[in-house]
Parts: sequence; C-alpha cells; structure tokens
Amino acid sequence: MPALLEVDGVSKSFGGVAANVDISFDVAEGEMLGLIGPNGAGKTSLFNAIAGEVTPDAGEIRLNGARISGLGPVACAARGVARTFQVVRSFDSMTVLENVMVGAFAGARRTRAAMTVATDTLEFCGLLSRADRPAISLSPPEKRRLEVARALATGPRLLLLDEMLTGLTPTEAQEGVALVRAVQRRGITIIMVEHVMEVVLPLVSRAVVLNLGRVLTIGAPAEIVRHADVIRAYLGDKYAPAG
Amino acid sequence: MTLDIILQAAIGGLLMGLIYALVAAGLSLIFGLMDVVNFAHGELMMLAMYAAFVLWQVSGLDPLLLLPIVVVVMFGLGMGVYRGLIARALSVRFNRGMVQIFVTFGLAIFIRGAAQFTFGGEFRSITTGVVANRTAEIAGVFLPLPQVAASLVCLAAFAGLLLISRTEFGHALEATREDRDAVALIGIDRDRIFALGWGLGAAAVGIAGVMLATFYYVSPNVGANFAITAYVTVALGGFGSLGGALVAGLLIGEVEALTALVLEPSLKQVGMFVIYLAVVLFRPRGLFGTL
Amino acid sequence: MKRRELLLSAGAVAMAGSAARRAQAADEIVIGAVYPMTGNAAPIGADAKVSLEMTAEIINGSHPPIPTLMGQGGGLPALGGAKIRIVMADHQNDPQKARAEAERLITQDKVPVLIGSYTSATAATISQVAERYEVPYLSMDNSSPSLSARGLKWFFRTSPHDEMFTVAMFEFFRDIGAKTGHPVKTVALIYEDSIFGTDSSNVQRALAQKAGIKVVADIKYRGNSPSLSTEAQRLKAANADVLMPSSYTNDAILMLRAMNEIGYHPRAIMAQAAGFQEQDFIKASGALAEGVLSRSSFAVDAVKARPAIPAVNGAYRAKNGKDLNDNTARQVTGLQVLADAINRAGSAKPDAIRQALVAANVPGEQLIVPWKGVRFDATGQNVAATPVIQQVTNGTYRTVYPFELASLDAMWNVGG
Amino acid sequence: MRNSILRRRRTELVGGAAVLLALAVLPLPIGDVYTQNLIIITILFAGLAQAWNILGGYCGQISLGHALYFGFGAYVSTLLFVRLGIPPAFGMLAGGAVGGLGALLVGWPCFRLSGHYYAIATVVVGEIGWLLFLNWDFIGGATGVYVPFKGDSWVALQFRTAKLPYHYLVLGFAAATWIAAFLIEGSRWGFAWRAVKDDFVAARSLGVRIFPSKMAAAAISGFFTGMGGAIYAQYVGYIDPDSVMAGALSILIPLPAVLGGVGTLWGPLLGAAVLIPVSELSRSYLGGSGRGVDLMIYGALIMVVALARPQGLVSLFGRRRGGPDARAA
Repeated sequence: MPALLEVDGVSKSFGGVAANVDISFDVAEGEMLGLIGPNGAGKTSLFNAIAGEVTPDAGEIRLNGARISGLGPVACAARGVARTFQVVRSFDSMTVLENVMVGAFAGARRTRAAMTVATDTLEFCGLLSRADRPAISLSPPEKRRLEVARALATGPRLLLLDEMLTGLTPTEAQEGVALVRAVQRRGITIIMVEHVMEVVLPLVSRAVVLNLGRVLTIGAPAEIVRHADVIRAYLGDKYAPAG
Repeated sequence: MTLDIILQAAIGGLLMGLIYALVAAGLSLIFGLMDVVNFAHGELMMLAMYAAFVLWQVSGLDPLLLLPIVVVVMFGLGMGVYRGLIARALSVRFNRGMVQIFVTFGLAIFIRGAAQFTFGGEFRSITTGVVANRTAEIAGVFLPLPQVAASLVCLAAFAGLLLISRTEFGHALEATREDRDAVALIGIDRDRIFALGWGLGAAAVGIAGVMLATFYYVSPNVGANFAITAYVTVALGGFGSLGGALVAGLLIGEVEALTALVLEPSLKQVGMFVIYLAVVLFRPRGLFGTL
Repeated sequence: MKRRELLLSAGAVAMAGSAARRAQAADEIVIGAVYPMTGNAAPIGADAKVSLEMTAEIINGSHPPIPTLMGQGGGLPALGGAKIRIVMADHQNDPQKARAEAERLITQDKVPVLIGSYTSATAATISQVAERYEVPYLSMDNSSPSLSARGLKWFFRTSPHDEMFTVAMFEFFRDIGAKTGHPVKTVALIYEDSIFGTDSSNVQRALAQKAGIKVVADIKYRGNSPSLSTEAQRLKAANADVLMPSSYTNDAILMLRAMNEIGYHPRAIMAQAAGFQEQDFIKASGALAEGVLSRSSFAVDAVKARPAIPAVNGAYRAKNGKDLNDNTARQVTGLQVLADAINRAGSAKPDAIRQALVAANVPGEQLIVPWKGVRFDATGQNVAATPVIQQVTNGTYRTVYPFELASLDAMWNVGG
Repeated sequence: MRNSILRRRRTELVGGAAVLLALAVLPLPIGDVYTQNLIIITILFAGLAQAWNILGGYCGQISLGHALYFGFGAYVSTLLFVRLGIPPAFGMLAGGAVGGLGALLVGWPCFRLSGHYYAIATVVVGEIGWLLFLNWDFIGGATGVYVPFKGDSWVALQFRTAKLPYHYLVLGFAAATWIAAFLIEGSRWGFAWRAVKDDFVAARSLGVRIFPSKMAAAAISGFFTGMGGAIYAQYVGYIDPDSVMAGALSILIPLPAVLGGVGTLWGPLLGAAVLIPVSELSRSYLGGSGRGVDLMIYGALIMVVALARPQGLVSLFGRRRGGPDARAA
C-alpha cells in the first residue's frame, strides 16, 4: 500500500528547546497509527507540524507525495488533513449542527448540502439528538465528540486525534473507542496522539514512540510494550528490565 | 527655525510627554491586569482635576499639598468603579470584550453628565500656587514651572509604581497578570487584586489630573482631550508595560510638539498617529508589550 | 409586534410632552431659541438662557420705562399686551441635532420664529429648516460670513459678521497708527481649525493684504488640544506687531498661558472676540489678559451714548452675577429687534414677522449696543451693525474705539 | 430535526416582512414632524448598526472607526451632487462603494491586530481621517458643504418638508442591511465569519481562510455604512467633518448593535429602537436645562443594559441563538 503520509527528517525547536529532532516515519492509507510518549516528548509539536500549525525547521512532510509542511493549517485542511484539539475549541455562539456545518463547508458549496453532510456526520457520531442545542451546553465528552464530528464533516483523508481518549470515564472511553473504530472502518487514516499507553495500544496497528523529541522506536504494539527503552522512558530507570 | 526654537519645542514635548506617560500608565496597569481598556480613563482624570480645583477653592492651599488627598480619593474611586461595574462586566459570559468597552464608555458619558450637573460647564482654573504662572529661563530656554513640577511628580509617580511592582503586592499583580486563573490556586484573592489594581490606576491618572489642573483649564469635557493620546500611548508602549508607557509617552510628547513645529499644527496629532500605526503594524504588541 | 409598540410608546411620550407645552396662553408668543446647553460651549448656552429670559422680562414686565427699544414693558402693545416666552433647546453643537430641535420647535411648540445658535455649523442647518418651513431665523450671535451668503429668504442676522468685525479691527489699526505714530506693519494669525476659525482667518488674511500689512505667521491649531506650547513658540518666533487669534474660551485661556510660559508677551493682541470676550477667560487668565484688545458688538461703558445700559446690564448682573458681554448683549439686542418687529407686524404669523423684519429700521440710540442701528439688506444681514474695539483694563473690557465712543485711550505699545 | 435551521430562517423571514410592513405603516397616523423625524433617525441608525454588526457582530472585529466610512459616503455623495450634479440616488451607491473600499484599505493593515489592539487602531485611523478631512480645503475643510435644495425629487433624494419620502428611504436602507445580514447568516460566509469570531484557530483548522473572511465582512460593512452616510447628508442638508466623521459617531454606530444583541439579526434594530429615542427625547426634554441630566440618563442606560443583558436585549425575546439564557448551565 502506498504511503499516504511521509514524515521525513522533521526537526523543530522553539527558542533553543528542541521539540522534534530528525523524526521520520510513514503512514499507510487506512492505517491507524499511534503517536505516544511521556509528556514533553514532542508529540504535540509534531502533531501541529502535520496539521500545518507549525512549520518544521528541517525536513519535510508529504501527503500523497506532495509537500504539505509549511503551507499552513488552511492549505492542510484543503488537502484533506483534519484534526481535533487537546483543549476543546468549540464555536460557542453556534449550535452543535452549525459547528459541524462549518467543517462541512470545507467540501460543500451550498448551505443545504453542508447541512446534509453535517446532519449525517452528527448521526454517525451519535450527537444528532443534540443538533439544535448550543455547543456551549454540551458535556465535556460530548464536546470532544463534536470536535471529531466537525473534523469528519470536512471529508478528510487523514484525521489527527489529539489525546481524544484521556480523562474519560471507562464507559465514555469505550464510546470513544467505538467511534474511532467506526471512523477507521470508513477508510480514513488516523493518527492518535495519547500519553496513556493502555488506551491507545490495543487500537493501533503501529505506534511511533517519542521521547525527548526523538523517535525511540516504531513498531507493533506487542513489540513496543516489551521494548526496554520504552519502559525506562515511561516508568523511569527503577523499573527497567534486568539486562 | 533656529536651534533654540527646536530646543524649546522639544522641552515642551518632554514635559507634556511625562504627563501623557502617567495618564497612560494608569490605563496600561488596568489593561495589563485584566484585559480591560478603560474608556472612562479621561473622565477619571477630569474628576481628579475637579477634586483638586474644589479643594483648592475651599482651602486656598497650594494644589501640590492637595495631591495626597486627591490620590486617596481617586484610589477609593478606582476600587469603587471596579467593584461596582467592572467586576460585573468581567463575570459576563458572552461578548465580554464588547461589554467591557461599552460599559466603560457608558461610565464616561455618565461622569461627564454628572460633572456638568454638579459644576456646570464653565472653564475653571487654579490660579494660585507656589509654581503658578512662573517660568524659569535657562540659556534662552523657558521652563514653565507648573509643567516642570508636573513632570517631576509624574516621574516620582512612575518610580512609585515601579517600586510597588517590586513589593509583594506587586508580585501578586504580576502573577495575576500572567495567569488570572492559576493565581486562585495559590491563595491570591483575584478580585481584591483587581480592585487594588483599579485603585492604583485611578490614583496614577489622579496624580496626572491634579498636576494638570495647575496649568490647564478644568471643564466636564477636558477628559476627552487627553483620552485618545492616552490610548495611543498605551498601545504604542505595549499594553501592560509601565516602562513602555513611559517611553511611548515621551515619544508621543516629542512627536506632537515637533510636528506642530513643521506641519500645520492642526495636523500635529496625525504625526503621532502615523508613528503609532507604523510601530504597531510591525510589532502588534507595541514597543515593550508582552500581552 | 413588540418593536412597534416600543416605537409608538416613544412617539406617544414625545407628543404628550409637547402637548402639555403647547397649551400656551392665548395671548402669548413663543420664541424658539436653539443653543448649546451641554458640551464644550455649555456656558454660552447657560448665559444665553439668562440674557434672553431677562430681556423677555423687560419686554413683558411692568417696570419704570427703560430708554431702549421695547423697554416700556407690558408686553407687545399692538397685540393687546401679549407676552413673549422663550423656549430653550439644546443642539449640543451638532448640526443634525440642531436640525431636529429646530423642527421640533416649529412643529410641536408652534414657534413663529427661531433664534440662535452661537456656533456657525448649527446655524447652517437651523437656517435651512427655517427656510423650508418658511419661519424666520434670526441669528443673534453667529459670525461666519458664509451664513448670509446663501440667498436665504428667511435668514436674518442682527449681529455683524466676521468681515464687518475685521474691517473695524483694521480701521482701528489705521486710526491708532495715525494717532500714536506707531502703525501696524506685521500681524500673526492663529485660529481654531473649525468653521469659525477658518472663516475669521480668511477675512483677516484678505484685509491684511489690502491694508499692506504683512502676515508673518498663519497658524491653524487643533481645537481643545492638550497643549499649545509649540504654537506659542511659532508666534514668538514671528514676533508680529499684532497677534490676531480666533478661539473659543478654553483655547483662549490655554493660548495666553502657553505664550506666558515661554516668556512671549505680544505687543498687542486683537481677538475675534468669542472665547476672549468670556468672563471665564478673564477670570482664568488674570493679569495675562490685561491689554488684550477685542472686537465687540457691545460697549458696557459707553453709557453716555447708550443711557439704557445701566438698567439692562443691572438686570442681567442681578440674574447672572456678571456684566453683559459681546455674545449676551447681541442676544438682548436681537430679541429687542424681534419683539419690535412682531409688535409692528401686529401678528404672530411668520410671514408678517418676516415683512416687519425686512422693514426694520431701528436707530442706534434705541439699542444698548453701540451700532449705528438695525437695517437688514437683501441677504438679511444688518448692515448698520458697527462694532467697537475694546481693551481689557484691570479686569474689565473698556471701549477704546471708535474714539468718540471710547471711555479711555487704548494702551498701544506697538512699534514702541 | 433536520431542517431546524431552515424552519428558523423561514420564521425570521416572515418576522422580517411583518416588521417591514409595520414600519411602513407606522408613520402614516403620526402627523407630528418631530416624532416622524425621531423614527427616521432611529431607523437610519438601526441600519447603520446592522451594517456595523456584519463586521463587528458576525465576524467579531470590534471596529471603533466606522465614522470614517460614514463620512466617506456622505462626502462622496454630496460632492458628486454639489459639484458634478450627479444625483444622490447614484451618489449614494458611489458613496457606499468608497465606504467599502475605505474599509478594505483600513482592514488590510489593521486585521493583523486582534482584540483591543485592533479596536484602538481603528479609533486612531478614524481620528486621522477626521483630521485630514478637517484640513482638506478641496472638500470644504472645516467649513463643510451645504447641500442646496433644488426641489422635491426622488432622484435627488430631497424633499422640502415632507418626511414620508425620507422615512421610506431609510426604511429601504435598513431593510437592505437586514436582508444582507439574513443572507450572510445562512451562507457559507456567515458560518465562516462566526467561526472566525468564536475561535479562529479552530476555524483555520477546518479550512476557513481568516484574513479574506475579515476583509469580505469589512467591505460589505463599509459599503452599507457609506450608503448610510450619503442618506444622512441628504436628510440633514449640511455636512462637516465634525458631524459626519467625529469619534463620537464611531461609538454611536455600534452601540445599538452591542446593546441590542451582537451577531444577531434583530439585535441592532431592537437596540436602536430603545437607544436612539431615549437619547433624542432625553436631550429634547431635559437638555434644555443645560444640567447634563440627559447625558447621565444616556450613560446609565448603556451601563445597565450592557451589564444586565450581555447577549443584548434580543435575548429577552425567547431563547435566541447565541447562547442560552445567562442563568442556564
């Protein structure tokens, strides 16, 4: 399968602090990739680079072979990259349906078409009952769903989920996982950023582990768990396996 | 356009610049603290000018002696305005930026009407005082004593504000400015800090008002004459930065004085505005702004 | 519909308010006066209210006859002793509000004539409304020449305009120059950037050129500005024989102080009155105002030529605690001329009043102002309004020109 | 459920038509000129507030310098009429075009700023415009421009004493701004601008282009404000920089929208219906005393409404979009 996304030697530092150092990996079409690492490992910086919020100092990010790094968020969105935010950013002066319609307008020209896309997406995300409620009145997990719905409404090829499952109760997490799986079934490539391994590893086919801005290792969840360096990075030297 | 004319205009610009700086310092302090632009700032200055005038008229004392009383009154007034109006404006959940602008604008109109109601529209002036109407001449350059006294007091006020920013209260101010929500965690009563901040801001503009009243007329509309200069000074210096207000105030005082020398004086404010736009367009946060 | 009730109720309030006012006594003539009651020029409006109401009392009241036009009291004889009543309206120095108030006075208070308005911009719209409703507008104290140059049928102005005032200034320069041997060679103009300042300076520039006097400084300054020190600096550099300012009160106060602060004491100041004639200016400037010359349409000290002054000025001083000045005296005179016109017209119909005003020919002796008289030309301008020149002498304005009306010789140290 | 938006927009359209009809009929029974004048000024400022609302309300850019575009419109229309004889019916559109162009020229540099920095920059640009017009002799400078009366005519938008024609002129203007806002609310632009207002980072991530959105909103807002200026000039008959470009006007234009309800269809109209009559009536019936009482009432009203109803008076009439009642969760 041709790589949908190629991250090629990406480095980025903010005023002397090296957030990302020479990171490279590919993501295949339809794959679900995890991007994990302890806090401050450079996950968000890389995530923003892919979403176009940040321009890498070095290296390139290509979508379908075409460079998207440095083009800015709007161009990335236009090329099919959609994202959610770690801290929810809903449009408070609008209803749930209208929030999603803003996303739908990325593809739709006319209001009626956007409304249809938005309504279908809300149904898909299980928020249809909330369609006419003001976005500000949703509960935190519902707001997270709204972000996903809004991003989905743009008809993306690549969906970036920023810590979507953290801080949820077990039932909420389960609903979140069900939604992510449903999105994947629609053939959308997903990159999930999480810092809680147990949540993300069961879901993804592969994971990129970052630590101190560098790629620690890339591999299937099973290998990741046993990888010495990963354990040390997460749990500190005390728990490093013998030998 | 001989040298001493330019020097004289520059001196005039310097003396006025310090007053602009202190007026702006009060505005910058309040903005830096809680993201509120006080559109009634000119009217607070006008109230201080009237307070100085009334106290002078009643007591016959030199306005410089009345300074402490007016400063205390203005401090109380500033806190009162915060508790009565601004606290509520900040707790609003929608259109907070807009509500805050138009609440302070409504306050400005109300104060102007109240001043007209209480004092009438006449132009009043403080005509006596140790420095009143006296001018020192040094090497052909004239230093009007009221303005010189006003500038020195403004500098002292600036030093006072800088000192305060070093104290524990000052750090609390700084912390609140950095992150309004976090401070609550470490036991800083945010509301009290905001009220004290408004008191300080009103006191600063009060000092400028009293000193101004020693050589400038007092009328219900005098606040408006200084309002736009204050906003430009604060935005140019950078909201929330006292040093910025000082530098910007001096710069604007100079530009205004020297433009009036070269261009048609009616356009002197345009010179000041163009400089402001030029700076702000390249450094949106102003010269020293951090917010 | 919610909104419509709101509007209707607002409209109802307006009508209710005015209805109560319109139930005026049968034999009463209401005159609408539009003045700046709030804003920077508020003191002018407050003084106008006193001067107009005082004059109405003189015209209406019973008192020993005062040797001036309509000074016999008892109302308008030709209308069975009808009383005149002044209704003040606030234009806040905004042409649109002046227009709205003028219309309100005409349509709601049914005033047959309008008077006003101190600022020329407001006079522009009030006179247009008067023209459209065919109601006379008598400008008491607007001095901008452009107002009477618009061919308006219903516009009248008893007061001299800036051109006539400025002619008097230059005649004074010529005569005082001859008398003292120190003629005026150079003048400096400094004027506010409003319609008043611009018009006044245009006339001064033209007449200076005609009189062969060099204009060495021509400074248009920002009204209500925080500081005039640089402007004063430029005046000092020019050091003209005579400084000719055109300013409202607050700028007049600031200007004298600014000049004093840089040690500049002009040899002579000839002001286009306005701010310089105000009591606030003299009180605030104190010694700095000594010797300031100003054109004026009123000479409180010309008692010999105008015997009615003590009585009228006394009545005004009793109500307002200060003497009549250039503005208030013109308001008194305007109202006298208007009352006389209504009386001669024998009716309160706007057209009858207009005819009477066109035919007005009041000799100077019947006025409190030192003019030759009141005669309106085709443009409605009183051509017999001859101003005087006054000088501040220990705190009060004394008439110094024309010499025959002067109560003392002018202090003149030009070219000394 | 699906077409809740369509249903709401249909009721708004019907409501709009009803109000338009009511306002068209409103002046007929009223003979008193002062009240007719009051209604005309109220509707004119309702239109201006709606024009400002397009930029300030829907796109969240709090411009405090709209008097500039109002002045451009007034001067362009008047000078075309006085000097070139071009009737204001067309001059009005030219005035609007220049207003829109002005808004773009100002927007280009100022939209890089945000929040209070943008507001202050617009105040400064407004002052510069006013000072330059005050000293620009070609357009009459401080002396202003008289609009000569050439007889009743719809083309020249001049009527001797008749008020009704002016009533329908300003009503047409206000209706045009309302329809523009209505169309914007339902269009792609409307959603994009509201997203920019609420959270431009999120909007950007969904492909909304921030700068072009602000410029488009500014152009439309400037166009209608300029047109309003042209109508004002024909109605008052005299314009000078102080009356059509002063800073006070830049505050008066957005005020009804802010008090009535920003970013809503009915906010600006409702705000104007309350604010303008109060300020006119308080001046007419209390201003004469010269005691400043009318200013106190006006100032107090602004403070009370802004604090009591931050989402605007419009939120009194049922649960308006733009946030539930303040007391809700």
